[in-house]
Amino acid sequence: MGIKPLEVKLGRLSLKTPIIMASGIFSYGEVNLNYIDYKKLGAITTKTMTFNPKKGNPQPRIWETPSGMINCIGLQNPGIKEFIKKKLYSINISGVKTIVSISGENIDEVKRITDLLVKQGVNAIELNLSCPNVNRENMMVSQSPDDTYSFVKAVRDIDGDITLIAKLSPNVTDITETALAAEKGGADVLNLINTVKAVAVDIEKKRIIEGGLSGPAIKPIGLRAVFDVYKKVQIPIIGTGGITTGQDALEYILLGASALGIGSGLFSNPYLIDKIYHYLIKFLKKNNIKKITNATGLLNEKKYKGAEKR
Amino acid sequence: MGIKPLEVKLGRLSLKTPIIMASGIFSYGEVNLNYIDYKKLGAITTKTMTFNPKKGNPQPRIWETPSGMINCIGLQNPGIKEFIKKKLYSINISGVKTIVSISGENIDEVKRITDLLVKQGVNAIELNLSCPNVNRENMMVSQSPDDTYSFVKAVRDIDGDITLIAKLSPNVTDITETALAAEKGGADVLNLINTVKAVAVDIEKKRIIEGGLSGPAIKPIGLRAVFDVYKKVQIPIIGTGGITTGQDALEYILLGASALGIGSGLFSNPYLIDKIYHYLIKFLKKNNIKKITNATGLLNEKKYKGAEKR
Amino acid sequence: MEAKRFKIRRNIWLTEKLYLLELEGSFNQTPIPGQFVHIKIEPFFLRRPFSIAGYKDNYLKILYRIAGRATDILAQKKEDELLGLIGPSGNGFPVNKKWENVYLAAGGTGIAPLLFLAETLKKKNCNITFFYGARTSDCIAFNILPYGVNYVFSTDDGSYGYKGLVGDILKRYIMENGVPDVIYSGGPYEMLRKIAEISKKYNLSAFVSLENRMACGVGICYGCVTKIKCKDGWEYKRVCKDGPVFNTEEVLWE
Amino acid sequence: MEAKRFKIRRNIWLTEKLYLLELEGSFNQTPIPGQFVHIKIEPFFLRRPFSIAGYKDNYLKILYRIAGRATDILAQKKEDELLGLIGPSGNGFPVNKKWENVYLAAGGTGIAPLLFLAETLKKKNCNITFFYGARTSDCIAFNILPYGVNYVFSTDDGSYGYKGLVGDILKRYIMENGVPDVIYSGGPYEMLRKIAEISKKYNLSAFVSLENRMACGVGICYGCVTKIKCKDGWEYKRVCKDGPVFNTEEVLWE
Ligand SMILES: Cc1cc2nc3c(=O)[nH]c(=O)nc-3n(C[C@H](O)[C@H](O)[C@H](O)COP(=O)(O)OP(=O)(O)OC[C@H]3O[C@@H](n4cnc5c(N)ncnc54)[C@H](O)[C@@H]3O)c2cc1C
Ligand SMILES: Cc1cc2nc3c(=O)[nH]c(=O)nc-3n(C[C@H](O)[C@H](O)[C@H](O)COP(=O)(O)OP(=O)(O)OC[C@H]3O[C@@H](n4cnc5c(N)ncnc54)[C@H](O)[C@@H]3O)c2cc1C
Ligand SMILES: Cc1cc2nc3c(=O)[nH]c(=O)nc-3n(C[C@H](O)[C@H](O)[C@H](O)COP(=O)(O)O)c2cc1C
Ligand SMILES: Cc1cc2nc3c(=O)[nH]c(=O)nc-3n(C[C@H](O)[C@H](O)[C@H](O)COP(=O)(O)O)c2cc1C
Ligand code: FES
Ligand code: FES
Repeated sequence: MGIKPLEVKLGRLSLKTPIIMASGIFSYGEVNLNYIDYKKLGAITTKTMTFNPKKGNPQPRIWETPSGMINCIGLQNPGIKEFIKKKLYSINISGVKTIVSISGENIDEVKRITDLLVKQGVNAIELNLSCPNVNRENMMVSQSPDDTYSFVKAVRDIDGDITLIAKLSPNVTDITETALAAEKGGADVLNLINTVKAVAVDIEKKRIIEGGLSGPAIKPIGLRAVFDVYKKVQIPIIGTGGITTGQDALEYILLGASALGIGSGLFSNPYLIDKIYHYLIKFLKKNNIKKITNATGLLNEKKYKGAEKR
Repeated sequence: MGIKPLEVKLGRLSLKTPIIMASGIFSYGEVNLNYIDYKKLGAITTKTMTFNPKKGNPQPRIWETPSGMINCIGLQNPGIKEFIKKKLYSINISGVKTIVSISGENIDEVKRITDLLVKQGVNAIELNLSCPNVNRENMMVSQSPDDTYSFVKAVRDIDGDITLIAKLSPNVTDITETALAAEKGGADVLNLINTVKAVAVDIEKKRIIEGGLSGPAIKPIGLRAVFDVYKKVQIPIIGTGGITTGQDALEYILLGASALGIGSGLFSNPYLIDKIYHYLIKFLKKNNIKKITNATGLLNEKKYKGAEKR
Repeated sequence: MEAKRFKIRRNIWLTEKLYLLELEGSFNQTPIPGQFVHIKIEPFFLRRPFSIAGYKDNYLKILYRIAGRATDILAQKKEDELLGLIGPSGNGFPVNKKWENVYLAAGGTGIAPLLFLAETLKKKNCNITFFYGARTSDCIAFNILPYGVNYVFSTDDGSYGYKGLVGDILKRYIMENGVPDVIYSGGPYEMLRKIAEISKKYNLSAFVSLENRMACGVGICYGCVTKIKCKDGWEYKRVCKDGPVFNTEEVLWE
Repeated sequence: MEAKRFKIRRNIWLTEKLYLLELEGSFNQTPIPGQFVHIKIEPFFLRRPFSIAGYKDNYLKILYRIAGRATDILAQKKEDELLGLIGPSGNGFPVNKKWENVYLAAGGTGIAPLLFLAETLKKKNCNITFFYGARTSDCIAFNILPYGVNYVFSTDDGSYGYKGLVGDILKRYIMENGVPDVIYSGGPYEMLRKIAEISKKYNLSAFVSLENRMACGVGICYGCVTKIKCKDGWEYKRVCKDGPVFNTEEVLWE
């Protein structure tokens, strides 16, 4: 068959392209959007599931900010059992892998969810350790290296074969610490970054919107996380945060990402998947690079041909 | 004389308006820009000074990002002695207070700088505990509550009368911890936030720009810092980060800022000081509020008349 | 759901802050009244939703008010410029052959989807009474109102038609003229709530078009939800996908 | 330094990616050749610096190339639109009554400040030889070149004038025709470095206009610095304030 230039492996998961729908921005893949070319998509991450159903937060859940947006959806979801009954088997897009995103307030909850999913034959789980909207008073799991380690390890211990992705918050003093903890706990893949904690003010209605910042505004923050973590870990990284063009995607790859999480950029540009796909193909051709995996980290490792010294 | 509606007090420093030029974006106030109406400006913060001269970083030092910019000036400055000889006394704009921003790699350095400045009669010092560009390998002082405390205390111990401002980095797991440490160390005022650590990629020249993110993109991050810290501390806060309109300024105030740091927004809009000044005056009139100090924290404390419940 | 570029044919000022945007282009799936399009207005990150106010082959009509930053920029757009649209989105107003006597109740730009609906209902020879409320007479764009319809105007200040709120006028009208088979409504939340109360009181079918801030506009982000009654109380449903049109009975009014 | 709005009088395509922007407006302080303006081009956060290519009462000329995103948008601007300018900024080219025989050496858009300079020097009756290098003949905008000047054209591909780099052509010209009193130059860094080498070799006065990414553009942020020799080696000086024109001798070429 020859080389498939955009194919990537994340743990035991083979994706035909490195382009992944990030969690929370594509529901469960059940909405049919005929402007999306699924042939160019590697995987869909589901909205984060919790054990019990969650109603989510009141309005407003969305606030636009300069080159970005704040969301405080509050993990609205039907709970894992309803998800398995009604949603899991309807996610069935030919050639597109499904990653089930899960989250729990304690290790027990996360274990129970994993148990149920593993029994259903789910083979890729993303552990959302960083949702900033729920339990506002408490810290997020991925704000502590110890908690990060224990949560990841708990899931890993249940099943050694699933591809386990740990998704981390950027709201930490040093993200390489939580990244190393997740790796040590047995994560196969890291996803960097989740939204950045933020507040907006609705001057007109005199209210405050607390939530997570996403979009182009946070790209420099996501890039930095990948840049720093790539130097320290051995496992692959999904780069997420502010990707709205093919060039953004390439920037993440050159700094160390093996795959790309497409988040709110999809709302802005419905053809984003195509755009990234063609940009990456063109980049490989132009630079005579055989596979996108060969481009990962090129700039970080200063191995990029023609890279300027400083 | 009647009430001066925009007058604020920061420690022992009285400012005729809450509008302050943030450190690093106005040099030492020596460049004469005749489009700036100094009557509307409360204070100028100097570029951060170190003990020894610093050449600063190589090019590129500036990179535009979506609704923002990354800078890596690298604290270029002539050193404190040259500063005192050549610059300090040239900063002399009628009615505009001067805040001298200083930074040091260790407590000793910071003490020696403070000593020299106090001898010159300087009465307001901003301790930049958060510059992300120098000593890249190490942590920033304000990434550790303990260090934050010791640095602030060292300066405070030299002189109890100067107005001491501690400027903190947002690159922490919990900024209320460093804020409380600074308050405990004796800071009279907090300045939130400095730039957010970030990386950009110059695809064309195949190089990486590491530096600090500023501009509208980080406003939701700065607002959140003020929102969180205001609940915990007793001392006034200078809100800094992404202010480019009068409304931005008001948002900071309503969440808890007593004064406003104008940073890179000035590059974008030369009339920003005027704009903020008039917006705030109009806001006070319209809402029948006597003094801007009465507006500080209104939304945070849910005391704002007509504020929507959620 | 399609994502396409439409070309601006006309973008004209009507009255006060109200504009009419006429676009050239078409969707494969013919839109129905009550559906909306999600428009990209540079440089804003998020799209902006607007009801379809009229649709024919290669022609789409939007009625909009300058409400803030993006609509302000939209008003400056010129002929021949291209706009990226996602649509037709949402469910649209349900219609029923049996409903012959129809009341439409519009407040402000909430009139937009009802203009499209009126055209459709006229073809079905419905008997339409159109309640249209605005702030003042200056805010009413007379030239966009369809012919062959019975109008009941009202303004907040009484400068045109009745003085008062649409809901109150409608209620009085019902008391004097009897109930319709159905009420369709679009406008401010408070007005729609009033319509819900009236429909409940008279046991009428009534449908309202809700508005909420949106991110995706196609049902995948759960940003635009509103409280809808269900067997165990209420749940958050998506305005963009499960709506924007809801039966007034379903909505948990707040 | 002033901050003002100028109105676009004309914004026309010249050749290849080159445009001429003519603005209506004036500064209180009359700009001198070599100075630049810092232009706000929405929606970009940072302004963009452009050399003043000509200035008369109520008239300011910019010559620009579509180099990226902001200049791309600038090229779409229409007559009567307003642009926010900060300027006139920087130091400008030093001139000296004694310098009569003058060489101007331009590469690409580096010609912009030299066009303004040529006008000034012509008034002083200097003897001007204008070296102008471009990629191909298609990139040369003949209609903006001043009269009464001796031209030496060159292109990378030899499609017009000499084939080769401006620096090499200039060097050969000096060998054949002798040295001038001064060289003024604007263009790519590598070209300016060559000019510096030539001026050193022949012990000539030479001034170059440097370019760097800018944030403030008025000397307050230290973002645009370049290495300038000083007594204890070198120091970073601001292109926007201490420059953009530097004596080739001062610059520490990298
Ligand atoms: C399904 C739907 C259909 C709509 N149809 C029309 C229409 O036909 N004509 C029309 O003029 N407007 C319509 N709107 C409202 C329109 O989307 C907003 O006026 C517009 O998004 C404002 O954008 P802005 O940037 O100009 O305002 P902003 O600066 O963002 O905000 C200004 C004001 O608009 C309100 N607003 C912002 N976004 C929304 C939103 N998504 N929904 C409701 N209010 C919002 C804000 O609360 C604020 O009061 C519709 C909204 C929805 C959800
Ligand atoms: C003092 C000075 C005078 C200038 N005069 C002119 C002029 O008269 N005519 C003209 O066409 N251009 C001039 N330039 C260059 C002009 O500023 C850039 O081409 C412009 O900023 C590019 O903006 P962009 O968004 O289109 O490109 P971007 O998308 O930002 O970048 C495209 C390319 O432009 C380069 N670039 C970006 N910013 C600058 C900058 N500040 N300086 C130099 N290169 C930059 C980038 O490295 C990249 O190669 C001048 C620059 C300076 C510093
Ligand atoms: C509306 C919305 C909902 C989200 N929900 C989730 C979620 O349920 N779980 C999760 O791990 N991340 C969630 N995210 C975060 C995204 O997956 C992504 O990490 C983040 O938005 C940054 O990427 P972006 O800048 O491309 O949007 C959500 C983001 C948005 C905008
Ligand atoms: C070019 C530049 C230089 C800066 N230099 C300093 C500095 O020397 N010391 C400091 O404390 N902050 C410095 N800052 C940070 C600003 O003072 C401010 O905290 C930050 O830019 C956020 O505000 P803004 O978004 O309004 O720019 C600098 C910022 C910029 C853009
Ligand atoms: S806006 Fe995304 S679900 Fe409605
Ligand atoms: S651009 Fe700020 S000093 Fe030159």
